[in-house]
Amino acid sequence: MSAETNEVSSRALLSSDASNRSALERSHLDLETAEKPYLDSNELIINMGPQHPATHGVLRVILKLDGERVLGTECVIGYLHRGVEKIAENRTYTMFNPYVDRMDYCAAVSNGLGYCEAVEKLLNVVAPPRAQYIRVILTELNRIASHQLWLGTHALDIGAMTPLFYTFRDREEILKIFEKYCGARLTTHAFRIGGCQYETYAGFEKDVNNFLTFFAPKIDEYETLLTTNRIWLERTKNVGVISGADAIALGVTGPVLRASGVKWDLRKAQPYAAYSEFDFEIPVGTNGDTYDRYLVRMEEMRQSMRIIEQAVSRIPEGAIMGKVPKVIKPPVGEIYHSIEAPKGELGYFIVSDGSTQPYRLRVRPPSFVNLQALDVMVRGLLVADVVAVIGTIDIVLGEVDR
Amino acid sequence: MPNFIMSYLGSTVTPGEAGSQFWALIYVLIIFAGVSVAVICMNWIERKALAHFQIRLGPMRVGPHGLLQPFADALKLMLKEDIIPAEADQFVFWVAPLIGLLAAFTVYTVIPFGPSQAVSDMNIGILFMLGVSSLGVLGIVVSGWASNSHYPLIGALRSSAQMVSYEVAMGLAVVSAVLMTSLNASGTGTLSMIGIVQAQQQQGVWFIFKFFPLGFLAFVIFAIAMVAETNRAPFDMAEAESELTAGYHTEYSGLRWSLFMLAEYAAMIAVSSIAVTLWLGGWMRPFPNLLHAPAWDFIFSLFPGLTFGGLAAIAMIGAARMPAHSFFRIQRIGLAVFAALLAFSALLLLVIAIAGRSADTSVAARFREGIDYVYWFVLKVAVFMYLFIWYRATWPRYRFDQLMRIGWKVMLPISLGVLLLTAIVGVILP
Amino acid sequence: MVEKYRSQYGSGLDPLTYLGQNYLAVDRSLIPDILRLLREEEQFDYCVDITAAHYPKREKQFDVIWILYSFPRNERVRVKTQIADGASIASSVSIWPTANWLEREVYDMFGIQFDGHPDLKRILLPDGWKGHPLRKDYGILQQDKEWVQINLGIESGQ
Amino acid sequence: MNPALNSALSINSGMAPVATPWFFYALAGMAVLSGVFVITRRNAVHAALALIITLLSVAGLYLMLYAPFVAGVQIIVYAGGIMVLFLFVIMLVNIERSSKERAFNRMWPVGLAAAGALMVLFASAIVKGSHINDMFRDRLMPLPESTNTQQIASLLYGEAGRMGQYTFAFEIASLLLLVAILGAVIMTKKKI
Repeated sequence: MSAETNEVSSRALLSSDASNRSALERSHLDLETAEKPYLDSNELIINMGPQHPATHGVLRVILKLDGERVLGTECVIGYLHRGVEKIAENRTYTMFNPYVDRMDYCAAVSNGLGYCEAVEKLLNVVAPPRAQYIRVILTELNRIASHQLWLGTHALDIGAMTPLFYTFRDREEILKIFEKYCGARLTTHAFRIGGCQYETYAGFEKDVNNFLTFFAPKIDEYETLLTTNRIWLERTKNVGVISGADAIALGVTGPVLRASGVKWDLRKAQPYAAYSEFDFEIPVGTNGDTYDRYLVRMEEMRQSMRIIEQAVSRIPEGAIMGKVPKVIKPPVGEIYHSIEAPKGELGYFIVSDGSTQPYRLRVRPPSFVNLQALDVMVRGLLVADVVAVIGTIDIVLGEVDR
Repeated sequence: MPNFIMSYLGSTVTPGEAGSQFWALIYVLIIFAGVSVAVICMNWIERKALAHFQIRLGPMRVGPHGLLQPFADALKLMLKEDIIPAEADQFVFWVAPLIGLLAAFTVYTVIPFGPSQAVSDMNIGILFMLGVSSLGVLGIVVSGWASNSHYPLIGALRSSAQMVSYEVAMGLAVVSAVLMTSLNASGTGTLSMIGIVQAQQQQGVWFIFKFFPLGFLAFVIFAIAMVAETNRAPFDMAEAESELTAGYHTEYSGLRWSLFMLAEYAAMIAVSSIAVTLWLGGWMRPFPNLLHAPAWDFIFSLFPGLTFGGLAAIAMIGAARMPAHSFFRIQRIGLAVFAALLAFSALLLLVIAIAGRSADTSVAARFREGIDYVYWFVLKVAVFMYLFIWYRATWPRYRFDQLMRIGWKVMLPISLGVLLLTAIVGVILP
Repeated sequence: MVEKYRSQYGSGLDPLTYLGQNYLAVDRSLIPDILRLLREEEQFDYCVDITAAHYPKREKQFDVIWILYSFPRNERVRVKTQIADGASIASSVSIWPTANWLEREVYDMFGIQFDGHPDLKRILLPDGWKGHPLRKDYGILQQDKEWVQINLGIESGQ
Repeated sequence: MNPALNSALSINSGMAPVATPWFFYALAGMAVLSGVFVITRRNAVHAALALIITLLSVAGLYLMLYAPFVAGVQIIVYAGGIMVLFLFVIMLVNIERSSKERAFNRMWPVGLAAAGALMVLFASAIVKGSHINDMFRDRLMPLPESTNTQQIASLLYGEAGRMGQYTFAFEIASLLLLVAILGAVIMTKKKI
């Protein structure tokens, strides 16, 4: 692992170029530079996946092992490749909207938000404030749901079975709200280009507020199970360390980047939707290890609750749909728009040729880019840590493979 | 014939010691059947308890509250296709589960359910137990190797290293308990399982409380080591399902796989029995010396019946609380019948307890005594089995190197220290 | 900033803005230098994405696009260049390690070669696959039938 | 020894062991047969398994000789501990290669001669037959099963107020083993 101890506070990192340069020097992260096995013993090549309980889908990791120590890894992905970007070129802007839900199916609302906002930007329309607020509420609920799913499966990977069921119990409440709002639980297709299709149902605010009061003690419940658990600490502290500079060089975003000490969140850095109107903090870790990533995500859930609370209390009246033509035909041009999805920066790069279909639509998936850091994070660790690190990166293979 | 039975019931030694082949065989069969039933019950209880830890219901479909689920599972496993991988070492693959099973069940020959309720009382009982239970790892190692696959191999390597390391700490903890047996009036220690319990009886204290906290420390070390020794969470490295898919038994299916499970649970019960025998007074009821009046004997002998009565009541309440829907009718009847069976057992036990309340040599008194011994022993073991489930529901899994570090750098020095201190205190104090 | 480089490199550099988003249209020969400059001098330390677009009717068929972000400046910029089919372009893995997989994906989807990439092979599609699906001449129902038949043992993957 | 146990033992002290010759021949046959397997099997794991069976049968023989402690130690140390480590090492070795190699090297005449000599020794002992007790008369010691462990202990550590016969040798041996362990650790460990 990287020897440089990483005490990057966000400011130090932002101002100094030296730390970044050091990341450059060790940037050849290929398998050729694998560590040498101990006592010249034989290397063991193991296929982890695509059918493996801990790879969260159909990820295949080829592990080069010395006994149990990882000398190098190579990810083989694409088992879930559906050609989403090709499909986009053959669908109209509206028709493509549900497809984005199928990428990160754990955070379908965020995907939809990013896509709708990107097209809106291309059309040069702005969703009305009420729609923006509804979007924020649902997106933040989805962030909590995504983090819950992450927490449950991550804990399960490390061997704690029980948190999985607790998180699923509480995630159910969020999914119920989604179901009541738009009829779907997982692939919601909640938003439309230009706003939202559905007005909130009667009692939406009450449901959301109920959820907030219900969920606040539940986070503490998760934390009592794990945060100070000795085994949990030993399994996560100093495991899968990645420095802030390395994380930036590898394009890692989201909680993984923040846990490495870089205080960067698109909701603050380049606010979209109505995020500039809310008061919330960005949790930042210091060590960039698995435990910090865990803490960051736990705190993010709390911050999401803060945002939801403010949004629900201040939700404005008004229209929910902006002025969008019946047939969406953006002018010729291209746009890149990105949002802070639960897993990191989710970007849409759309090239329009003036027709009803995108000429080229590129999705910048956070999981795909973050997964690239796996190799750096697990070198020299044990097999058990590989599982922990895959869990902590929080990948969704639907999004990695698209 | 009655005389023959009576001749045994009147005996104060184990059938093995008395040289009675017939009774020894009966005992072996009873224990084999009993352990198998215990494993089946454990299967159901584990699934139910784990489910309730995790806010689910667990098995609910097969029989009322899933009571018949273990039987359904067993049937399924027996009928399942038994796959031997083409590249596996056929013979070793075939023999590996048997090794584990054999080791797990052989241990029961010396477990004392009572002063005469054991197959045999070996002079080297505890040594025999440790030795034979350590053979169980051979089954795991060999199965991992024979599967000719990477994950089982890693699982086998992990478990062999783990078991060999924890055996050391475990052995030292056991030795410190054995040392305590020598603090009798006669000044001679014993390795016999029955002798160890009798030593606790004579000294009037369970060894867990002897030389507090030395006995307690040794017990804790043993309690941790025994979890590692049986490959249970949080030390279930050998079959860590999120890392090694299923560890050493990845390639096994059907009956062979169920033999591994049987061996694992049998081994769990066996090591729990060692802990109970060594530190928790074995078959003795609570406070046998403090509350030694015959009246107390009688009160404590009511416990088995009351326990079964309580279980019957729980089952009855469960039957009563079932939804009044025709769909549940047969389940309700089934549960009621089960409750009735439990209640009948309770009644039987109570009758025996009352009939045999006088401490004479009548058949009823003998029966009452035997039931008491077995009851208290099983109850103590059951507490450990529950702990196993509790651990599994609560804790994440340790990593392999951490496990080894704890074994060698924490447990071994502590158990050595406890052993030395026990020896010193044992010499100085009396 | 652009002016400075423009004087340095001449006409190969063209700053543009659309909907408030900046991008630089850069001549292919200048790409390695410009990217390095953006990284080293202008602190665009985070390579958000590398992608491409296919214009079959053009002479230089491909647009290759780098989307960059600067943490210190909180600013995005896109770098765009045109290359012909079959031509290759310098890899930026040595500038941003994250370019590794992104370039592999561009290669996988468009067949654009990156010189100096440590391990340029397909990433999402299987290794022996024929064709590059995001080219416009690759139909949406098209697939490598031969590969599917050999490797999956079925007639068609659809 | 507590009195309860003593009284218990007095009951069966007159009991003769059952079916002794049967058990003896079964165990001895098993030991010899699996011993042959140990040296003839090309597959190292099979050989190791056969060796385990040999060790266990020998442990059974010890039990029949009223030496339960030795039997227990045999199981716990050899069958349980050493053989697990054997298997551990074998699993790390390239089995394919070793199974193709010749199982016997050119030392086999020497081995045969040694085995023959041992056999002659045993045969002579058997030929003496009923006089076998005369051979080691001065060493013959009644070792009832119940106090076997205790007697070993008093030989090794001595009884109250008296040093054991072999205390010194025993301690030296354990010290030697400790040195060996440390040496092994230092030789393999890069840094401690």
